[in-house]
This record gives sequence, structure tokens and C-alpha cells, in this order.
Amino acid sequence: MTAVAEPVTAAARPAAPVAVPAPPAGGTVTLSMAQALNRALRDALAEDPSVVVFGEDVGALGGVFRITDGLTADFGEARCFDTPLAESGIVGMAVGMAMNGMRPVVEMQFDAFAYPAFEQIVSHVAKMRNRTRGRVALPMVIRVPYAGGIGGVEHHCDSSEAYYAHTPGLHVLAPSTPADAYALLRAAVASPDPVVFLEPKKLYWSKGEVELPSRAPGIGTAVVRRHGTDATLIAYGPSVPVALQAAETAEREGRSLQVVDLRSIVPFDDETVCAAVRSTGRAVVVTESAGFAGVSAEIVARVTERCFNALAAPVRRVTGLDIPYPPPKLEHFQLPGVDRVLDAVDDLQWEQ
Amino acid sequence: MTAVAEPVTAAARPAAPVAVPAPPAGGTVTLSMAQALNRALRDALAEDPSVVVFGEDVGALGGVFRITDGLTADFGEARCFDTPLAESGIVGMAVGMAMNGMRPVVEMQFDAFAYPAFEQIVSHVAKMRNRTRGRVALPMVIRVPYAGGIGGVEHHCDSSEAYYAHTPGLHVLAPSTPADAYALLRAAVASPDPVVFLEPKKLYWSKGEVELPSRAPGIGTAVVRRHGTDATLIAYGPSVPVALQAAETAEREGRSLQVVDLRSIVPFDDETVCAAVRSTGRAVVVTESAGFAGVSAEIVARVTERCFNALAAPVRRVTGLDIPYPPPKLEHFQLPGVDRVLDAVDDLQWEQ
Amino acid sequence: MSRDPSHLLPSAEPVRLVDARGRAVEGAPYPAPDDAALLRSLGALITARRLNDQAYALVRQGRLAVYPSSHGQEACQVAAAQVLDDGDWLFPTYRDTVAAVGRGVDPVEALSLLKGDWHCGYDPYEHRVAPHATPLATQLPHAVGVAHAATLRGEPTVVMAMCGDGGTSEGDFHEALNFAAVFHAPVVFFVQNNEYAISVPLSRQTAAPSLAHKGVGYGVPGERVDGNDMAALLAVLGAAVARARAGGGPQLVEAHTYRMQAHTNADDATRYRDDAEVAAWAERDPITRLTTHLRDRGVLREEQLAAFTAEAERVAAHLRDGLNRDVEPDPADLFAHVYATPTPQLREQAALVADELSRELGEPGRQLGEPGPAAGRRSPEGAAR
Amino acid sequence: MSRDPSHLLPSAEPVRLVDARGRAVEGAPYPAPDDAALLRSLGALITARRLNDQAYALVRQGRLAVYPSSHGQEACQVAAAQVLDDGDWLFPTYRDTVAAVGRGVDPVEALSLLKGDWHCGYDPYEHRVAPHATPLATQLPHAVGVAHAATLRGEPTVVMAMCGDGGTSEGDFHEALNFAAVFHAPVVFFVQNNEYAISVPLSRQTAAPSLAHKGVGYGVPGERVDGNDMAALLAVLGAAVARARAGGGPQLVEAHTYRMQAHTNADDATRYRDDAEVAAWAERDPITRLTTHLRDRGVLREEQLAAFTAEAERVAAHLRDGLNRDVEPDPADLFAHVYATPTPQLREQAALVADELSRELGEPGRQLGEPGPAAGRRSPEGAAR
Ligand SMILES: Cc1ncc(C[n+]2csc(CCOP(=O)(O)OP(=O)(O)O)c2C)c(N)n1
Ligand SMILES: Cc1ncc(C[n+]2csc(CCOP(=O)(O)OP(=O)(O)O)c2C)c(N)n1
Ligand SMILES: [Mg+2]
Ligand SMILES: [Mg+2]
Repeated sequence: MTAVAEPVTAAARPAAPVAVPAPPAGGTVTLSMAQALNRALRDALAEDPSVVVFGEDVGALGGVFRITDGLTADFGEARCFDTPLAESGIVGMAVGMAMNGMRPVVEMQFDAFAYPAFEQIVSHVAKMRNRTRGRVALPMVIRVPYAGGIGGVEHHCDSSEAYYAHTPGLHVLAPSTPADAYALLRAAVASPDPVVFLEPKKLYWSKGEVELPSRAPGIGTAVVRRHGTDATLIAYGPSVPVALQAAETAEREGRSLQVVDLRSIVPFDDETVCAAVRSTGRAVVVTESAGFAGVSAEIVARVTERCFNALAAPVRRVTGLDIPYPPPKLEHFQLPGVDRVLDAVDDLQWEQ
Repeated sequence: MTAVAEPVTAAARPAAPVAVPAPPAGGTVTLSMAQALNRALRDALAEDPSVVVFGEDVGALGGVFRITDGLTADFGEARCFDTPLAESGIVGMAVGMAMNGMRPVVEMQFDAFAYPAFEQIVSHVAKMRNRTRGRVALPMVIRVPYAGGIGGVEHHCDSSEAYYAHTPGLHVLAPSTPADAYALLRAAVASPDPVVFLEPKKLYWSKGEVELPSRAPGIGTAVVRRHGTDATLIAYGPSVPVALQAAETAEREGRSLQVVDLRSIVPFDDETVCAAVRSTGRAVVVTESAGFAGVSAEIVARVTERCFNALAAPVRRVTGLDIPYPPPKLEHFQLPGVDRVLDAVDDLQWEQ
Repeated sequence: MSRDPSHLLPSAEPVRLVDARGRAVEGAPYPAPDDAALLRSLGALITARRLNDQAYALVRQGRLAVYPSSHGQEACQVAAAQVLDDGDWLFPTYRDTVAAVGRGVDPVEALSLLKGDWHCGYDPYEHRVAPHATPLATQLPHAVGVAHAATLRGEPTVVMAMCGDGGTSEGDFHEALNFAAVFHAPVVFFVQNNEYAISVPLSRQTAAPSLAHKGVGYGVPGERVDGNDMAALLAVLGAAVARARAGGGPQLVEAHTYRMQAHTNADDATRYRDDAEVAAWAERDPITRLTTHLRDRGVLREEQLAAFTAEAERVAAHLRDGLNRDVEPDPADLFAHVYATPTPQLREQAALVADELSRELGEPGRQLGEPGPAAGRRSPEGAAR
Repeated sequence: MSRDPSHLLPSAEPVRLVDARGRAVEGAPYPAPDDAALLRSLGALITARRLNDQAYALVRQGRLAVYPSSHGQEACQVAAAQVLDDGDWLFPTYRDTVAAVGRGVDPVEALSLLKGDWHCGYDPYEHRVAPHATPLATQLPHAVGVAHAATLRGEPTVVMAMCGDGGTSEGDFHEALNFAAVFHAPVVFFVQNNEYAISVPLSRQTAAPSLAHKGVGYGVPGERVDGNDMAALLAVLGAAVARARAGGGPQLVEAHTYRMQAHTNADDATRYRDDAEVAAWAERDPITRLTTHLRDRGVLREEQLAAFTAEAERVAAHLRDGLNRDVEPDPADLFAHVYATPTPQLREQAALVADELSRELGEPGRQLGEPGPAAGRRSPEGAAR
């Protein structure tokens, strides 16, 4: 049985609660990404009384992915609560609460179910600070279980980052490890600006070491996940493990690939990305979302603008196809895989 | 007094009705873009009884920009009518009507006021044909008075093309001349697929020759608006006149700039664009919308992917800033102007 | 200044024609359907229950990803289909597979979505059943559009637009009811109030006296009905359809029922509700109720019941067979239906995938359709091995 | 099963305390406000009208881009502000400038949006007035959030959330009312039904008996009030605020009034309504009505009226002076407030614009702030001249 209370996933997943009841005082723990997120919310709720968590099914159920597991029980109804089923209302209410001293963290149940809130996000969340000349800040987080790879039916696997990344005024984050999930969610909740926080669904159950308190870099910082000399793979969120796997395969084939994990799509860490690309002279961008006018296009464009003279080949993209997300049985055609990444690497004009 | 019934524009515009009451049987007429659009709707309504036009204030008022001027009077309430004030409802109702044999053409009053319909557009309009394996087509047009340059207050000047262009399943068109406004709107209404039709507000009152019946190329075709040999400017909609002006200035300075007008953002005419860029070896993309993860990024990315070896310099972008659209008094900083375009051209590594 | 709203308000109690013990209610505000109709409904109910249980079992067997069951809500499902004419339309949600089947959709095709072969598995025009809607309440404005198009052409179509109690909170519910009222569209909005939206109980969804009380705010008559009373559902929905067809405009009908199982098989309902609550609703089972009612009145013969059960088994077997058959989905479909004619960009991408596949087919040990990276690599030319 | 809804339904006729001829209505369901309050309101009304007319004139003089006037709706504007305490919040639309001013916002700052210097010209926290909302109904969920945050902290804040008749059709209206009801939030939803949404008359906006009838569908009491009767507005809105403050939850109040002028100066109302309709409403002018009422009852002395008029002139002069003063907007502001700290990308873009400006300042004949291409070109190095 899966942890997903939705007509959605084929994949069998642990139904076990993800809450981490006994937080160690410090040091390093092994957590799934779901647990790391739960822990981040817990720690934020415990530290700052203005933090509130709400959305659909986040209370007693703990969210369809159990990210809010146990929060209502442990912090009370006032701090973590279910709302009526209306995403524009949820985001709009969060705007008002943020205007009035709170730090709301809201959950959209799936990417596609954040679309009803689009007007609130684009016309208010993103613009409030600017339109009030900095007088009204909106410290709020919109959490979105993001992208695919879990065998979900239609409307459950969209990749929506481009919509948010193109909207000035939002920060857009996408962790790829439990440690970053923890660190970035804490940073998002602490941020004075609104953050769209994209949680790769297919990585919820992936495990990793999490240092507590976190010393991971914050918003706006990319990291080199793997060093390499021949070409740089640029990825974020669900594509990072694919890039790392591709780099491993390539190494066996004698090619040294570097992997940059953006972590933060907005703000964008031009410095780290460009330094990495310049060091290899070749690059491939890997994203799960459709390519056309997506974040992958932006990465190609800005890397090319900035590193043109260091490039031995055009920066290539391996992205989702420009089609509606496929049904489960055809999903694997949509997801960037190791082979596609390596094919793209092969195309980087090595003959020159 | 302006033709705009909204708390929006500083610019004084002709309040006169735009309807063209006596359609000549053929030949060429001089029309404003607003008149050309009105004429296209008229001709479509007259030719095809399944065409219906609806939205906010499109009836008696003729739309806040008067694009539907006189349609209710001439074709009756059943063919052109006002709806309650709810954009999701408008688009959703259009979906149903398109499912049931009609060809709805709906008007969103301004870009930002289409956002409430975002879920309907992304999750239904764009996906219906695909999810039903081609059984249910949605021949419908979503008309959007688009972008800025008219001194509008906040929420009245957004450029929203990237949101739609990134969504597979939609066609996205943006005319820059009255002739194209007519031709492309006719093509959009006749299309078996949903079209987001972006009407550059600042060009509504610009005049031009319109051939009737139109022989302009249809959806998916870009055109070279001006030939040149040194560099190619790529633009669409409101940026085309800017690009043409820049090319004129450049000519006086002894530099020959080519101008490509995309007309159709989706589908994208790679052939025409790449041929143009290859012929000059240098290119600048000009769009009014924010640059980050916008259509401009896609153009840079795909041109670079396809023409890398023909490029003497990275393709540059001149775009709107990555900020919420400015208030009227600061609007000119947001709009790509001739000087910015020519500065970007100057940056195209001419020294090599 | 205000039009008199009293006729728009629902009755204080849901309309009931047959009580939980199967006895006819005296002085009910609607005439009872005739016995032939009730018998026919009983057959449909038995098949409906069997379909729900079969689909549930098929999830356990891994043939379906998940199934949002209408177990306990079958009377609503059957009534929604039965009150419509052939030319009418039904707009179902993900939970309304049984209603779609009731209009003639092949259950195997209806479950294609949840099997994962494709999205909508049936031809919506064949039985005038819209694709299952997942984004909540988004189907309701579509229903209004279908109805309004029919009205404009002078066709007598009525549209049955279904949604859940949770769905009534979405903005699209509001906009659809308002549009239907303003355009006087022949739509019956049928809310199955099953007390839960996943884990959220009705009391946290609304503070309204009832969901049917939302009608008056649009000038739409609201009615409430016992959602486990087949007779009452046929009467109330039938009257709403007849009224819409006669030009009376839209209506809002709220059926009080209960989601007997978890939201889907993937859900753990013990986290948010008591078994006792579920047990109490089991007492009100719609099938037991109608069976008792017809049996007590001597209308139902045991052979008839046996025939119903046999028919239900036949349908279940058909479903099993259909879902146990593996269809190899064709990746070419991914590109074929995005637009009427694929864009040049899609043709390029389709060619890339075809190229991957042709390479992959040359590679032993990799199966088309196997999860994981999509395809075989091109031979890594240029790679410094 | 259903909670009794009768207390949630509005009265058949709008509440009226003073009739169109200025006479007190017998047996009105609310006590009349005392004369001091009414006198104070008259002063505010006179200033409100003067502000509307001054702003309208300033558009003709080119000092404002456009002005959506509340001419004719001033009683609603004044009442919305007057019934609130300092700690309360007001959420105005683009048409509610006068209400914002009523809470203390400087009219010059309130009109910054329409002058075009910046978006919101005032500090929303200073007088607890949210920025004018343009995307219709989107401010209503914000109002619920502000109220709920206050409730969580145990603060006695009440929020007055304003919208128009057209705005009630948007999904956000629905979601906000439902959230307010479920969270029992102290919000007064105040709908100014001025009969039009730009060109669309109420009859095409809704088929409901009244907009106040939408309340019952959320479990929110609905009330209707004569929107040109200052006394009735103070009574009804005052009671709603008191009820919300006392923990009674949200309320929906619909005021029946009329948009006496076009939607904005840019609109041509002759396209969609008759002068006779406008003339009929002129008879029901809220200021004339209250003046007559107070004068007839000997409460209003002519010196007082003169003082009110003088005060209105003073405010109008302040507005004129403020709007005639040209402030040079600073382009650095474009980048300063997108985020708390500009991103590296914004710093780059700000530097580019600053560079353009510095070049431009060296160029005679080009003015900062002049429309058209933003700035001077860099010297076109490399250009083959
Ligand atoms: C717009 C949207 N938001 C959220 C969801 C996720 N979701 C799927 S079903 C469901 C609960 C629906 O409850 P209800 O409308 O009562 O229908 P029921 O499942 O009880 O039949 C939710 C929240 C969705 N499908 N669409
Ligand atoms: C979401 C949205 N859609 C459309 C508009 C354009 N628009 C501005 S005002 C208006 C009419 C509003 O009417 P109403 O709510 O009755 O308020 P009034 O102007 O009468 O005060 C419209 C359609 C908008 N501002 N926001
Ligand atoms: Mg339910
Ligand atoms: Mg109005």
C-alpha cells in the first residue's frame, strides 16, 4: 500500500508514518527526503511561533505524502490544520496571514492542483513586496509535491517550475537530497520572501545523511555534486540522481562528467554554474519538465551568453518531451534517463 | 477619452468604434489592428455558424478595446454575448461548447485576468485532445489583449506568453501587423486545436494594409520582415516594430540588420529562423516579456543548439527586466527600445 | 426587489421514499418510481457493487494502480445514469466509473485511466460521457458549455454534472452554477456528499446548513435526497432532468451518502475516522434497502435476484478479462494527439524516440515498456573508451 | 440533519432607516445611529463627493491616468471606514479610494496607483488598509487570512472586505466566504452592488434573488441594505462588525447602490445604459437624503454645513496640490523591492539600467522619464560607420 491517498500511484511505497519523533540534539541522522521535510517543518514550528502549516489533508492524515505527519498532534490545530478544498483560497489566505505577522507554509497536493492558485501566486504572492515598495513582505512557502516518476495518472506528475521561475518576485527551490530538503525548507520558511518549494515526488523515499543543525548552503547557491573534467551536467531536483548515474556510467566509459545541482532555480547561481561549464567547455542541461520555454532553455541561454567563448559545443538539453505528461505505462519515455543524457554528451562535438 | 473602459491607460486613444461596417468584397483595405481583428471575427461569424464569441463586456460595449464592436448587434445575442465575471468559468464553458460542436472565441480582458483560468487552460484546454486519444478536439480561441506599452496600471500589462508556450497542447500566436492580425485570427478560429491568441495592446491602433481574403502564411510560419546581412533580430508581436526601427537606425549607421517576425510562437518555425540566423551568423532576440525562463530563452537555446557552428557570437537577448511590470511612469525602462537593441547588436563580437 | 427565494431552498430533511428498513415513507414529496424501474435499478445496483469490489480486488492483484471506489454510493451512481436519455451527457469524476458504465461505457475502457494504458480509455462521444475529471470541479463549467451549445442549437440535451462534497469548495463549482443559472442551462448538478474529501470531514469543508443551500445564491433550486435510497434518487434526479429538459434551467441536487471505503486503496482511513461511523452507515446500505423493499412487497422473485447476480458476475468477469489482458501501449501515441497535426518540434522528438526504440530493439535484455531509462544508448561515438 | 437556515437569509427588502425623501422609516429592524454619528457621516460624505469630483477633474487635466469613481456610492464608502476601529483592517478595491481615505490614508498617496508613480502609494500598515485590489475578488481570501491570523493571536481585529457585484462571480469570492465560515473568521464581506460590472448589468451577472442570498450557502448570515442610506449602512455594517468582534463569525452585507458615472473616465456608458436609469438614481442621492433628514429634524445647522464644505474644499485642494506636484520616480525602485535583497540577476539588470541612464544624462535633448526607448545608446563601437 502506498503512502499516497490519491488515485495516483502505481508504485508501492512504504505506508509508514514519516514523522521523526525523537529529534537528536545534533549530529548526523539518516532520513528519507520525506522525513527530512517533516523534520524541517517540525523544527521550524518549534522555533518560531509565527509558523503555521495548512492545506488539504495535512492535519489528521499528515498529507497524502505524509510530509506533515504528526504535526497537528504535536503542535495543535492552530499550528497545522486542514482547509476546505480550494487552492486559491489556501494561497490567498496564506497571503493574508503573512501580511498579518505569520509565516504560512501551505501544501498544494500535486503540481497540477496548484494551478487554481495561479492568479494568487502571480498577481499577489510574487508582487506584494514590490507593489507596496517593500512595506508588505510575504514570508510564505508554497510546498509542491513535484514532477513525476511515480507512475501517477494524469494531472499528478506535472513539472511546473517554469511557470514560477518566469514570474519575478518568487524564489523557486528544488532539493535533490534529504540534506538539502531539510536545509532549503528551513531557509525557505525563514526567508523574508515567498518561496515555491518543489519536492521531487520520486525522491520522497530516497534516503541520505542529514546534518542537524544543517550547514548546507542556503537559497541561491548551486553545488558541484561531482567533479569532472570533460563536460558538465546541470540538473536540479529529480534530475540530479539521473545526472549522477550518467556520470558514473560515463566514468566507466572513460569520460569524466561533472554534475552541478542548482538547488535554487531562482535566484540562479550563475557563478557556480558558469565556473563549472568553463572548466569543462561542454555542458548538458537535464530537466524532467518539457523543454520548450522551460527552465532548461534559460540555463542554455544564460550559460551560452556568459560562456560562449569557452564552449566547444552548443549546450545541449535532455528534457521531458513537449507533450502532456504520459500515462503510467508510457511514463519512462518522458523521463530523462541515463542513455539520453549520455547520447547528448556524445553529441558535444568531441571531434573538433 | 480612450477606448478602454478600464482603470488602466494613460494614453489617449480614439474612442471611435472599430467595427468595419461595409466589408469590401476583396482587395486591400487600410485597417488598424483593432479593426482587422474585428473584421476577422465578423468574417468568421458570417462564414461558420458554429463560431461564437463571448467574454466580459464583449456584447453591448464591444469589449474594453472594442475588438468585438457591433458583433452582438449584427449577429445577435446567441453568437456574441456577455458572461458573468469569471474567467475560469468562461474558458471552462468554452471547453464544453467546443466539445459540443461549437468554435468558441473567448476574450480575456487583460493578460493578468486570464490567470484565474490557468487551471482550465493547462489541465483541460491543452490536454483534451491528447487525453482522449484524439477523440475530443477543442477548436477554440482564447484572445488575450497582451503586453504593455500603453501606460497601464499594475495587472494590465503583463506578458504571459511563456506560461502558454511552455504548455504542450496549445498553439500560441502573436501578430505584429493588421494583416497578420486578420490572417492569424482567421487561422486560429479555423484551427482544430486550441489557440492562445496574443494581441499586442500597444499595436491595436497601428494601421496597415490588409488584403482580403488574406493570403498571409498561416500558423507555424515566421516571416523575414526585413532582409539584412550583418545580424538577425528575432521578435514577435509588440517587439517587431522595435526591431524594425532598430534595423532602420542601424542602416543609417552602416550596419545591415535582418528582422524575423515569428508570428507563431508555438509551433515554432525553426526553418525560417535558423536560415536567417545562419545567413548572418549573429542574432539578437527581442521580447517584451521578462527574460528569465521566457520565450526569449527558448529562442536563444534552440537557435544555439541548431546553428552553433554558424554563430560568430552568442545570441543575445533584449527583454523585459525580471521585475513585476513597472508603474506607468517607469514603464519605459521595461520596454525593449531601439538603443538597447543596438547596444546588444554592438556586443556581438564584431572584432573577431 | 428580491425575487421570492423560498422555492429555491431545499427541504429541511433529505427526500426519502424508502426508509433504511426498506419501508415506503408516507407522504413523501415525490411520487415513487414504478416497480419495473426499481427492479431494473436493483439489477444495476448489484452489478455496480460487483464492479466496485472487482476493481478493488484488481488493485490488490496489481492490475490497476489504484481505485477510488463508489462502494456504498452505488444508488447515486445508478440513478445518475438511469435518469438520462441517450442524447444527454454525463460528466463523471474519478469516483464515478460506475455511473459511466451505467451509460454504456465498457468498464475495461472506463478503467484504462487507472490501469495506466492511456488517460481516457473510452470515446466520450459514443455514450456522451465526458472523460473522468480529476482536477476537482473543473468539469462543471464544461457541463454548462455542453448544455448551452445544445440550447443554442435547440437540442433537448440535459447534462448531469457530478462532483463530491469537497469539490463544492472549489471556485469552479461557484462559477459553473452561476453560469448555468444566468444562461438558464439544462444542467443537473449532482453532488454526492459522502461526508469526506479524502480525510477532511464535511464539517471542515463547509458551515452551510446543507450543500443544497448553495443553490439559492445562484437562483438555482436546491434539493436534498437520501443518497442511499434508490427510489428517492430516481424520483428527485428524474424530476430535475425533466424540469431541465422542459426549459426550467439548472438544478442542484445533494445526495447524502457515505464513502464506505478509504479514499482509494492507497489511503489509510483509520487515520481520520472511526470504524463505528463506518459501521453505522453499513446499516443504511442502498442495496440491502432496495432488496428488502422489493422483496417485502413481493416484487422481487429469487430467480430474478439470481439473474441479477449472474449478470453482475458476467460483467465482473469481463472486467477481469479485460484488465488481465496486457496491451502494449504504443509510444507513437504520445506524439499523435497533442495536436491534430504534430508540430515540427514533435515530429523531431518522435523521431528521436523512434530512434532510441530501434536501437533498443537491437539490444537483448531490454524490454520495451520496462520502467527505467527509456531506451538504448546510441553507441557512444567519440567517447574516449 | 440540516441546521435551520432562516437566520442566515436576508430580509426581503434592503434595510432602510431613512427613505429617499429623508424621512425616518417606521419599524426599521435596526436602531438608528445617533445624530452625532450621522452628522459626522454627513461631513465625511461631503468630503467624499468632493474627492470623487476632484479626482475626476484631475483626469481631465491629465494628472491622473484614469479614475474609477464612487460617485453615488459615497455612503457605502464612508460607512465602511467609519464602523471600523483603529486595529481593524480594510480591504478596498480600485473603486474604494474614498473608503481608504476615510480610514486616514492620504488621498494623494491613495491615488499614486492611478497617477502612475508607483503601484500602492501608501503604507498598508499605517492605517491598516490593504493595497487597492484590481484582480477582482482576489483580496477576499487575504482578508480571511488577516482575520484568522488575528484570531490565532487572540486579537480583536475585524476585517472589512469590499467587492463589487461583478466580483461576486469570481471563484475567489466563493472560496473566501467558505474559508471565513469554516474558520469562523471575523470578516465582514461588504458587496457594493452598483448594478454594473463595467457594461454588464446585474441581471446578466446573477439569477439569484439577491447577492446577500449567497451567504446561506456558506452558513454566513446575509443582509441587504439600502446603499444610499447612510443611517442604514452605519447600523447594518456596525452590527456586523460588532457581531464579528464578539466572535459571531463572518457576515455578508449587500448594499444596493448605483454607479452614477461611467466605469472610469475611459468608459462610454451610453453604449449600455439609458440616461433615464441614471436620472432615476440621482433622485436617491445619499448626500441629499442625509442632508434633508438632518435638516428637517433640526440637527443640521447651516454653519455646520458650511464647515463641512470648507473641509471638503481643503481636502480637495490638498489632493490637487499633491497630484500637481511632479515626483520624479526613481528607477532604482524597480529593482529594490522585488525581493528583500536583490538577486544577482537583478543587480546585473539594475547596473545595466544605471549605465544607460548615466550615458543618457550625458546626452542633451533626452529627458529621464520621457516615454520611448529607455536610454541613450552606448557609442556603437564596432559598428561600421
Ligand atoms: C483541484 C484539485 N485539488 C486537489 C485534488 C486532490 N484530490 C483528489 S480527490 C480529493 C478529495 C475530493 O473529495 P470529494 O470532492 O468529496 O470527492 P470524493 O473523493 O469524496 O468522491 C482531493 C483533495 C484534486 N484532484 N484536484
Ligand atoms: C480577475 C479580473 N477580471 C477582470 C477584470 C477587469 N475588470 C475590472 S473592473 C471590472 C468590473 C467589476 O465590476 P464590479 O465588481 O461590479 O465592481 P465595480 O467596478 O462596479 O465597482 C472588470 C471586469 C479584473 N480587474 N480582474
Ligand atoms: Mg466526498
Ligand atoms: Mg459593480
